[in-house]
Amino acid sequence: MSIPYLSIISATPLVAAIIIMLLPRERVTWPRWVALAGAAFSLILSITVVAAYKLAAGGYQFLETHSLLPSLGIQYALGADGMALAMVLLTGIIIFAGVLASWDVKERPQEFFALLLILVSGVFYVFAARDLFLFFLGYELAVLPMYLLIGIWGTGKREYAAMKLTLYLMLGSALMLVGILAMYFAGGAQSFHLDHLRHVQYSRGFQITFFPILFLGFGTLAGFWPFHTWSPDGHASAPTAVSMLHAGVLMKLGAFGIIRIGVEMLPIGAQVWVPYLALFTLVNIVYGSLVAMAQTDLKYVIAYSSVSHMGIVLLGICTLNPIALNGAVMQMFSHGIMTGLFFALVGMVYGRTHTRVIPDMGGLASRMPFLSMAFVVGGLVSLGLPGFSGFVAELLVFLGAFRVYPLLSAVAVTGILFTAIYVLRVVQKMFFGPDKPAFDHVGDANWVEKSCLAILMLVLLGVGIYPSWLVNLINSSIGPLTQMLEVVR
Amino acid sequence: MLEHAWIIPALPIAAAALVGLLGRRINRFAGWITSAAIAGSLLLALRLMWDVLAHPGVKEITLPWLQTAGGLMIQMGMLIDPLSSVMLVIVTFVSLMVQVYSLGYMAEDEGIGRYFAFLSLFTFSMLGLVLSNNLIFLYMFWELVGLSSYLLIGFWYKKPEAANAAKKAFVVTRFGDMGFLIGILVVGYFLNTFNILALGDAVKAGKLAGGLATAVALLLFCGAMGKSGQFPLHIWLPDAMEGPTPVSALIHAATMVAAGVFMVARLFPLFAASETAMLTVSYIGGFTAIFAATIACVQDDIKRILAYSTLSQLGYMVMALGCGGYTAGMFHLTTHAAFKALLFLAAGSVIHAVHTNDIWKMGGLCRSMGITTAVMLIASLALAGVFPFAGFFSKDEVLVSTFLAGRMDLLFVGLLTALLTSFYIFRMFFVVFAGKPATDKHAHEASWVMTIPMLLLSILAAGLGAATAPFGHFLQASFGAPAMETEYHGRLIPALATLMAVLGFAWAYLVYLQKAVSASLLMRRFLPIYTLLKNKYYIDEMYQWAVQRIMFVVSRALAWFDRNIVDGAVNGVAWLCRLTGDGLSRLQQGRLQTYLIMFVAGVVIIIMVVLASNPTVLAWMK
Amino acid sequence: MTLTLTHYLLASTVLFGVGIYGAFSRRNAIGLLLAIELIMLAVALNFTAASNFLGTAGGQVFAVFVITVAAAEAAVGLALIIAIYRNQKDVDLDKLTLLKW
Amino acid sequence: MMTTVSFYLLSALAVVSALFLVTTRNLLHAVLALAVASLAVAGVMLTLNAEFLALVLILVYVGAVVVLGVFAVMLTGHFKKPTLPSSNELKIIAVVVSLALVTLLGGVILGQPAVTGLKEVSLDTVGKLLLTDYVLPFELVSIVLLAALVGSIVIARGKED
Repeated sequence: MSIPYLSIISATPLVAAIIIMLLPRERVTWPRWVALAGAAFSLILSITVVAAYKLAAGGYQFLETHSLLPSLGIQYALGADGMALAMVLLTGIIIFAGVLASWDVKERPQEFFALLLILVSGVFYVFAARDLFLFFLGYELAVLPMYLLIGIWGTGKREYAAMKLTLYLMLGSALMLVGILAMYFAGGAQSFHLDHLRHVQYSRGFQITFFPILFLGFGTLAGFWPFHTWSPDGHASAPTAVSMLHAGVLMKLGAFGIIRIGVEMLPIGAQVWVPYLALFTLVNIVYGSLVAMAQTDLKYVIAYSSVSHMGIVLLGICTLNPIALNGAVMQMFSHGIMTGLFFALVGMVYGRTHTRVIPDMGGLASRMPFLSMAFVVGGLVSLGLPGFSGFVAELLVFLGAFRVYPLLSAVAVTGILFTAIYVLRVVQKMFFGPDKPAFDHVGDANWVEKSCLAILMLVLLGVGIYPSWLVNLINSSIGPLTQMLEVVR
Repeated sequence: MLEHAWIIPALPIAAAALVGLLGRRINRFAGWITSAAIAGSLLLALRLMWDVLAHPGVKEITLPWLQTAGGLMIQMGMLIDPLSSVMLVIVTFVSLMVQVYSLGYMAEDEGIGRYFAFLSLFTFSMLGLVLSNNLIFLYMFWELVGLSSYLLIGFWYKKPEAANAAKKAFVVTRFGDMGFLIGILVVGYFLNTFNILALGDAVKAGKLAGGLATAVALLLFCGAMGKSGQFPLHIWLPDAMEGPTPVSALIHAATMVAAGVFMVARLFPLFAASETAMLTVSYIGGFTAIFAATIACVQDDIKRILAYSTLSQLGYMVMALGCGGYTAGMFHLTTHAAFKALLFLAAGSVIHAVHTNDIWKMGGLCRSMGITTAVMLIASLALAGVFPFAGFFSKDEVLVSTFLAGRMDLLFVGLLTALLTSFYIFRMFFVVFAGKPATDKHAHEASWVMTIPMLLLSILAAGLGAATAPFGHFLQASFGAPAMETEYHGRLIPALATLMAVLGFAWAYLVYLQKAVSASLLMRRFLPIYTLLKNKYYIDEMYQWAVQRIMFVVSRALAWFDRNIVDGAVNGVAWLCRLTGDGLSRLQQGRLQTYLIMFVAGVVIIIMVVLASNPTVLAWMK
Repeated sequence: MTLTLTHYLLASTVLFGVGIYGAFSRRNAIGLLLAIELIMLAVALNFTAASNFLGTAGGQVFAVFVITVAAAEAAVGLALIIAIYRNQKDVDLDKLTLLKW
Repeated sequence: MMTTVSFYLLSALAVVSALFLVTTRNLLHAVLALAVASLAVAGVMLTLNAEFLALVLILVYVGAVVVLGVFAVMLTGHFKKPTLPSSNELKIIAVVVSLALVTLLGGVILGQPAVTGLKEVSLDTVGKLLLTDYVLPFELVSIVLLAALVGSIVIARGKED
């Protein structure tokens, strides 16, 4: 009897959430310790499964299957391949850092951490699910706590943002559900299991009809232009850890879904549609970075930069080229960590300066050297500096994309330049320049914050310098996928 | 030794990491640690060069780095050949000089630990770039060089000008890098390899020809234009003077700007494959050379004069490369590294003493700063290309290469630039060191940590010329001797170059030392030209305009579009839903009988549907 | 020409329709109530006719129920009208529109 | 023959008085029209040989409902000023919908095979059924009646204080 790693990883946050809700209310510091313990446990197990994954064998490992609703063919089926494991690891890292970043939540910490952990549990289930129903269930579990988290602990126009974000994501999940049910019924309505559905020979017309529906459904979550506007408002209003999780992990859910369900299940539809969709991803990249340039609210800058970076992920997917697909998943990982770092930093800077308006800041580098350094690191990853993970990811995407859409990729490269411009402008305006008397009394990060940031930075650096360990993992699932695409073609 | 070449870049980065991590606690020792590391690198680099000299040829050491499905394979590797071994020595030597010099120059700065960490990072990046055996790693270190320059130029980040200059340097070079990256993508797509040697073979096999070759070469050259400050991407270099002066020395001599020239040299086969590309490269180089030289003639800031001088000399190198003068370009790079580093260090010493950059506020410093004056004179003579200083030989080689390539127009440009070079450097020299002191403040000679590097460099600036012939032969081993360069033994070109140098010197002497010709009179006579030059041909303003009026306007327009049209559509849909809801709720008007009618009408409709689906019921009607 | 069930059913249908019309259109709440009584009346007639033509007593039983419910409804309805009248001083249905959006 | 004629006459009377009921402006007249219609329907029931039901109808409708109606009209004071228009602005729609309903139902009724010949349904059977098969609905109806009784008192009485 092998250890059901994936079940434990996914259920741990849920269990921790329940424990947190059972804690005595007057113990306000207990919830965060329980949350940290849960997150750490998940993280350690995530690292363990990544290490335990047999690269040579490839395919799905750590399989678990139990019947849930036999009459509808719903199973509790978990299993992970290289790509899923990369995402599980990403989630583990982000929630751990996220708990650290929200160490000082004062308002209803019990509910906050519980909801946060429930959300993460849903995310884990999505990444590990081998059953479409479970996948969808996990997805909804991940999206719904978001509403409360933003609505209650958010800032600014939080009700508006929470409503917008939730409705938007519900729209996405409605489209997704249509696609999922169509696949289920076209597959004979026997099973939601992905292995079953993968062997259904969907007709060409079916694939062409439902691929765009699935793509849009998932794409909405991934910030696909023009369905991205929930992201700036949502991220700007969300509390730190939620922004981290949302931009860091939830947006990746969308991209993951496109690959796992869209491309893998409906390869013909994908091949027909991607040339058109690729054009939109170009808009994502260039437009996102140009819009980010004009923002004055720090969180909006980062939110739009996410739109731009997710454009690179989507571009990589839309090539259906093995190199670019590897790059896309790498970018999912890299951007997840990077944007987690960014939002954590924004939260910490905001907690000190009480402003997010970039022109109001300045000269912070001498007041908070560590935070500034971390921000510069984040910025450098964002603009694709070699030595950090973002470069590897973007390089792979562009290398692959160039083979499929040379002109389009050449234009997309300009996005990197614009990214450099806005990142450096932000860094300059926030951290450089003469000291401002308004910030005379702000201090640098404390040890909790430092450890949160340090973890994220080390991951970025580690992947950037020696990307092979991660790329090999991802490649073990992209390789077979693209072989299958070749056969279908 | 060859297998252990990786230690050369590893030492500086290890030192940088150590100093960076330990932070302010070891501020006092930071410079010594990094200097020691780089001294180690220098020794190893010399040893390596010795080995390469003993066994000429090309060695490659590779390690797998990244591999994916779809046949992508990127290796981490070192390419050790004469070219890289020479560059290693140049880079480590100049870096060491700059580091030691900085021990004195930056002694009182509170961020000194950070400074030395960045400096070592810079050296590391450049060493990595030099050693790279493939385009991807070349690009990676290329970007790291850009990052290091960003960090160092913006070292005094509290100065808004410094922060701006750093950003400008990064963005402008990145603009060029974009072309570079696209070039790499094109190369990877068509030749399916990134390995530099393999690329050379592929080009020889004729896999790259015609328009494609031109496109590749020009795209790659974009990167070099950015880093080596070729027109029109030169605008960052003068601004980069906002950084500490030793950093300028490093940037201008051995690291940043040398990267572009090095890259062209490294990828020479790719460039040589296209006649058009070579022509373009040489003309851009020639234009930059004379363009920057004219600007340098009217600047007041000592560092800016040197900065434009660097631009001009880089133009020389690029021009030579474009004319097929591969060794000429590299040799000029080498000598230039020596005398330009010296010029900057000497300038730094001056600035350190008088606390101003304005040459008109200096003057008469030769009395108080003997060593500085001496080394500055040597460096100036070398820059002007006076026999027997190093610059004479290398400049001569450059001019010869244009001649051999049959580009008389470029030869003419080169000679004219030599005249201007001589003029502006002696203008600076006379104004700063000769004449009466402009202020009462008494300037002191710098401490020994600053003078010793200058003296060492001045030996090179004076004597490197002797290495001309062996240097050429040594370098030809890389790429198996480009056939373009044949020997030239004429006397005409050296004579003309010397004449130009002397003319320039005489002009500066007459105007600024003898005051035989009034400088202000000249200025008034040629006021429009003077204004144009003074404002650097308004290039910065044009960029400013383009950025402000085009990019930011587009950006703001898009932001508006996003908020109001795209998001407006979203909110519009929400509004529409609400409106529909409101409209439909009007039906709920509270009047009982309306509901009743609706209800019965519904019943009627249901009955109709039932009947329609069950036609036998109404069959009697027919 | 003998009477058939159809005749009775048609008669009750017409009566029913008139009652429906009344329920739709009377402005006065009392009028509405009376119209509803009319509908009940038609239904009772319907049941009775069916019962007596088909020979099953169940129809008559239901007619009894209908009449009973009609009486109960009249009582409650009219009580409501009086209550409303006391509050609003009016039983015009067009003005009794409190239960809206 | 006698029954046929009386059926036609009575049902015509019922319909006419019903129409009068729904159109008259005077509520008192409307209540009286309900009484007439009830009596007419009771007459029609007599032609069906359903004497018991006819009597119950008269008892309940004319005796109770109509009286209640009169009370209501009196209490709300609508007998003296029949100024209100009898129908609202939905009249036309109301006509259309109710005509459609009648047409459809009539169509269905006409489509069914004609059933002739009255059967004897004795009061005896009805009574037995009420206390055997239908005892539960019967009791429920009595509860409804009780509830209505109590309810209408409570509602109509209003709050004392």
